[in-house]
Amino acid sequence: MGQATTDGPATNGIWGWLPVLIPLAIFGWSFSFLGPISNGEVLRFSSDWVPSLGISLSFLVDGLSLTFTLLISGIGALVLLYSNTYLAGHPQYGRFSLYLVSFMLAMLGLVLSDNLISLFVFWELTTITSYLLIGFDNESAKSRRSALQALLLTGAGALALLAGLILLGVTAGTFEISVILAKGDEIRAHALYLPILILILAGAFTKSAQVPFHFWLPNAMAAPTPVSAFLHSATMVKAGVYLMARMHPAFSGTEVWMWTLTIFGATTAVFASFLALRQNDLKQALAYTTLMALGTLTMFLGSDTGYAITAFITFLIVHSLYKAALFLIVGCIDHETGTRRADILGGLGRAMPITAAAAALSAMSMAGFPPFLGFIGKELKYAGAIAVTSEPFFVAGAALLANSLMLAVAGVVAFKPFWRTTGEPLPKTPHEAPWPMLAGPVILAALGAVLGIAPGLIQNTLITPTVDAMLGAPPTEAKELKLWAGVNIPLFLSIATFVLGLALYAVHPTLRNILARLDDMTPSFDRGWDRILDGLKALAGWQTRLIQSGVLRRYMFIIFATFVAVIGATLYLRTDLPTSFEIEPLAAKQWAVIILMIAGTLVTVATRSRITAIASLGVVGITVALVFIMYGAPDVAITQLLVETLIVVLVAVAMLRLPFLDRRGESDHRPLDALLAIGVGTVTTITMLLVLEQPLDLRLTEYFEATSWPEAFGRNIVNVILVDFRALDTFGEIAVVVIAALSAYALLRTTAKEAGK
Amino acid sequence: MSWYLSLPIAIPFLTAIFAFLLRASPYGRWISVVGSVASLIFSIMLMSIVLREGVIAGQMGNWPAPFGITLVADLLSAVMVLITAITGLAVAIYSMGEVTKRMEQLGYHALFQVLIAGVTGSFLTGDLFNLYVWFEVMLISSFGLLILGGRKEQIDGGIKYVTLNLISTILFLSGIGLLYGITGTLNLADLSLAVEDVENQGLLTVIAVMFMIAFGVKAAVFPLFFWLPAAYHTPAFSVSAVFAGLLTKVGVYALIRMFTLVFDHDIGFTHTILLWVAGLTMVTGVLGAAAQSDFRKILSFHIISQIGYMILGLALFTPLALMGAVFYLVHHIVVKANLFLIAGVAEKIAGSTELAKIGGLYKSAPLLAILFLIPAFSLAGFPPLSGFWAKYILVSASLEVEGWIIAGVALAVGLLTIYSMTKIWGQAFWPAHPDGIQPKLSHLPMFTRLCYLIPIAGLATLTIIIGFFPEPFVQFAERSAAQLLDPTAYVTAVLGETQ
Amino acid sequence: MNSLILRVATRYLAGILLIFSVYMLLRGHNEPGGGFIGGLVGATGFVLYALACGTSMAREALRIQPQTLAMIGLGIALVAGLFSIVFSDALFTGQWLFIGATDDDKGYPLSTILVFDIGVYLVVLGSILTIVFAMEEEI
Amino acid sequence: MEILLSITVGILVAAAVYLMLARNVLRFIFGLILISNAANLVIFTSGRLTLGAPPLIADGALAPPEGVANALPQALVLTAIVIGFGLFAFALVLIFRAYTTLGTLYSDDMRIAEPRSEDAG
Repeated sequence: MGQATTDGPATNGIWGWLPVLIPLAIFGWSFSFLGPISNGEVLRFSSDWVPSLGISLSFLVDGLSLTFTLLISGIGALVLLYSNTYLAGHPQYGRFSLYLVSFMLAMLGLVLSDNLISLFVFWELTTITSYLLIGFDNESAKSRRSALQALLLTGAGALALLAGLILLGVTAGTFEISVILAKGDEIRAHALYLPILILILAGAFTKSAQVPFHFWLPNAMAAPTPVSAFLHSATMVKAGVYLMARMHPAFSGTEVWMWTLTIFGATTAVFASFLALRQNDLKQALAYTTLMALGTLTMFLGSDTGYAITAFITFLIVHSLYKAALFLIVGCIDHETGTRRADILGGLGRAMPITAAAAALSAMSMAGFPPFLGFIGKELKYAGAIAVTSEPFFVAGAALLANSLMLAVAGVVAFKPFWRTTGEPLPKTPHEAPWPMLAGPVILAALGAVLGIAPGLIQNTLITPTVDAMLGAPPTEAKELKLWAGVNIPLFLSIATFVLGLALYAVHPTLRNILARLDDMTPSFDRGWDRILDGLKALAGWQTRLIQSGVLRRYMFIIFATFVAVIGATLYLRTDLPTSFEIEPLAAKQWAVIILMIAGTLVTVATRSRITAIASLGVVGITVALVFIMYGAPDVAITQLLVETLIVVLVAVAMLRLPFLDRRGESDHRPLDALLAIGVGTVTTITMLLVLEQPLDLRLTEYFEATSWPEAFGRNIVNVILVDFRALDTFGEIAVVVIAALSAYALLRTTAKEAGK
Repeated sequence: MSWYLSLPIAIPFLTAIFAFLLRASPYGRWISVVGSVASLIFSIMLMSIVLREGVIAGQMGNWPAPFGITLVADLLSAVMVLITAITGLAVAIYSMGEVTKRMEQLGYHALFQVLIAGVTGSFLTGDLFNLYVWFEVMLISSFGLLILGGRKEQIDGGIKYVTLNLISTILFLSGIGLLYGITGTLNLADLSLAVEDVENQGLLTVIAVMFMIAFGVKAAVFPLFFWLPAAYHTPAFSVSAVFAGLLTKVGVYALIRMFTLVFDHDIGFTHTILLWVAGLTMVTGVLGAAAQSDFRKILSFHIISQIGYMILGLALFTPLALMGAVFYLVHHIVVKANLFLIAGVAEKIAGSTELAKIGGLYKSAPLLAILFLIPAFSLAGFPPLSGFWAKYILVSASLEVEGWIIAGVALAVGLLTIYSMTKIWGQAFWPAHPDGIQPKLSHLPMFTRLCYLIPIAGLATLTIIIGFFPEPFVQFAERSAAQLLDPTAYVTAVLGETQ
Repeated sequence: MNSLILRVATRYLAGILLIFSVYMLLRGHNEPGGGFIGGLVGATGFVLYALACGTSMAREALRIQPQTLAMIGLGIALVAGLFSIVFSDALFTGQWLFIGATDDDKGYPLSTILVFDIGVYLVVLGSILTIVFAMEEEI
Repeated sequence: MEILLSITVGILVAAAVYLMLARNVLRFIFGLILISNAANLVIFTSGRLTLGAPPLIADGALAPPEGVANALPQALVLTAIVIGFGLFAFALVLIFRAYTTLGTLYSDDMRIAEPRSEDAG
């Protein structure tokens, strides 16, 4: 999966440390905001970007965005530190760290944006960078497929999101988020509320991998492990959650918001928990628990009670900490043992004691044991679930089930590989990973414990400001984080969770097999995705073969048919067709010319002899020249005659090498083409007749007649127009002639060797 | 004043003449480059004048409008001329690396420069028949460039290209005749006034639709685009780059010009047709791209799809929409020409444009990979690159007039665009080369490499600049759209205050 | 076409056509004719000559590659148009010089317009010969 | 005469379109010649017809006599004829070249640029 071997002293050199410094600096810098934020301030920074479109680069630091910023930069620093060793000596480490840092910056931009469109810009930047990261192992087809899947699925959501954001901006009259959030009532009452909501949620759900858009996330495991750790804990998938949280003040409180989020969230949480238990690959199992967490978070966002929102933000922090830690630990295991298979791993506790300890701490937080932050999170979850006014049992039930399953998975991932006594032979002899790889898991796991014991550390700095940011303050609706909240319903639910979870863990090998069989029977979203893509390709291929058939005649037919249809329809709809034909008496010579012209035309069409065709074309050309002569255009007539002569000469010369008009036994009888041809002719004639009914304004010609001699010193007005009044036309025209000659010459002088290629 | 209008046309001609007379010497190519630089300088001057003074007009031969031929530059014309000069210079440099001695002797540089002159002339002319002439100049030199090299597929593609374009030309010519027959004038500004006096307004609509079809073929809209995918993948890469960047845009430009300045009498009818055309063009084009498996063929179909967006801007006919169309035009020329140039480099070092036959470019030619990603992501509409703003404005414009369906189509097509661009990335860049070779840029001689990479990097930089600092471009597009929607300034500049 | 008589006859005919073409060119501004027609007539002369005596002979008689001739013609036309820059007039503004002009008679006019028409003449002549010669050599 | 010419133009156009739709591209060339003539007649007729009287100014006169033919369309047609000739010459040579390289004049068989069995996937 992209990691280099640790054989030899391969390092990334001094530059390998550089990427770590960037998030570290940001992390340190964000601490400076903690003071103002905990005092209830909200900071805004704004600069114009595209003022004509109402788009600014404005940033908002409140509890919500600061929490995300700290998580992103903090975990980012640890992940980059980890990667530097994990990918030590990898030839493309430079690219990797570039992408990862860019990804992190995009994510930071996203959570800090105070403008809908700049938020979207950063949103898409995370899409692009995650595409490059997931496909980092680019020579593997699986990686490429996963990267594309993530890109297209989140890309599709992003396009819906864009439409939603534009509509929201138009509705609210501004793109500034903080202004929009203050107009919540107005927006909820607007006729476009529902479409806006659906479009924005489409973006959020695809990004945060809610069922049925979840399948890209486990596939995204194709990325190197540090990327997964980052993607799953604090970034990418949390972007969707962030968006919903950010928009919460503007959208929440309606039935549709509540139900949509609750149902999608609950379904995702339960569904994903089962799938998590079904996995054998440690990384995959973790991936599904991420889905579970996302589902839970979404579910809480459906509500607008203080409990639910406090639970939301607490669980968000809990999850980010343990998820990043566990992914990094799995990376260590993989790195040191060469496998990630749950069924063969075991007994690592002795060889990797520090890793084991970190794993245990994280798993306990994940499973929700006291005194970890996870426990508080879980208690709050239950409290929040009960506080969901409309359907507390549904939400609480879903949470209970999900949490129990989570506990079981925590056991599988973080307990079993280390403490199961009978491990099977491993590809590599395990030993402890180097310190940069251990730093992340240890720090994150320890944080889970420290914050559990002393939740006050984040209560006023992060939790309360976030809840205030989402629910409005004062008075604050944030609930206090407490390890011991007394004997209450959440406590009973917690106990039930432990019991159920331990039971599930005990039977998980059996359960895994059953679930695997169930899973195989149910239609797979992933395969459905392939089918959609195949269908799209088939549609595209079919359409293209139909339209772009490669047959010239069909192209021309369509163009002429379009002409007849569109012009015909316009004539019919927009004009009164000419009714009377008054053909004034004509002299015999006029009739003769016309009849000769028509005869020549018909012969050209009918003949199968090349010579006859040339001759009859000549006749047409000459009769056209005669028309010009008759109606006072000697220059045109002379030119027409000379050009006609040259055409005949050229065609005749070419004919010496060209074959006959028709192949043996074939005739040129095409009734449908004839019908179309007559249609084109008819439409042309009708349009001309209509034009000729109109009066003609002759002022241009009158001007030329009046000035030709006095000002342009020429008595042949046509020539004066050509070389003086409209000399630019003539210049362009001779350019056409020169280039035509050059092009024809080039065509003829291409040697046979060149042409044969 | 009129010299600023004439020189962007005259200089490419002069360049062509000298480059042709010196075609056998090694200086021919440098003349082409120097000429392109000169064109660029004068285009910039033209642009600065137009920015400062508004619409300017020049009467060729000092004959007053509407009698003589007028050259006019409003913001749209000026920016099109400028972007043509930029593309021209980029491709002229690129050509030095690509074009063979033999092609030079057959007059490549002359054909190329005349093409640029034709394109520029089309943008600057204020006279309908003169527009026809420039179209022909452009068309015939594109014929020549298309077949230069004489490979079988060029000849075959050439047949389709030539025949279908000739039909459009004849239609255009007849349309001019008929329009003259009811208005008695050829000057565009004069026409914009004269159409109001036409008794039979319905007939005017008929002629408008005729122009729509003629320009529609040139612009490659549904269902008239066949010539484009049939031919654009066949000639030299320099040639297909300049075609892709400029030729269809002249058709779009002509549509925009005619359907804002002259044919705005029956918007309910004509622009509804355009809206349908826009939607269908977007969809069929992008599906065509999704069905291809060749670098250049994918890009070719994309042109069609993107043309749909520009037509959409025209069809919606609101300030925001036209602004989007203008922005899209400019962005697309830069991006699309660049992608074709990149396809050329990929072919030179990896051996083919068929995606199944190449690979490994990401690993062994990372610079090229980055240079590809910039225009590719821009084309796909990823922010903050130029294509995002173009798409953003048009989607906003659609939503603004509650065109839900067309906005949805525009967005969905955006997704399919992403899909087909990643197809190139996922087949030519990411996987290893099927023959196990490592396509490296360093395999090219130094001079050739520079000739290839300088224009590509330059155009990519432009894409980034438009993307990151869109404000001046957006403002420009906004002013340009305002000029298009209210042609008073245009008409006054041409005909004077008395009108 | 090996007939000697025909060859000699064509040679004269071609010569006459060439002279006639120049006449058509020069009178064009006042009577039917002009650069196009002149060029076409001149080209016809050379084409006849080529048909009778072979393309190589015709090429020799022309002395200069026809496509170069055409390009020079284009150059002359362009210069005639650009000449007005000297008088800071617009492109293609006719500049006239009347030799021996009196109050009643304009004298003999020399103008950039005529130069332009000569350019047209050369373009038409050169271009047509380019195609015809190349075509005949191909057969 | 205008009406009669309009009808004749219609016939020319119909014939040209029929020829252009033929399998043999040589017929396209014939159609091109016909339709170019038709287009020229459209412009010429649109400028209205005046019997006799070419737009020439007699020696000594300042302007042509009343009722001469409309000069502008004539100039346009002249330009169009020459341009049309250039395009025609190129098209003819192209078709000639197509025959010598591709070995056919039947457009259905010209499938090098867009191969028949093109992989649509």
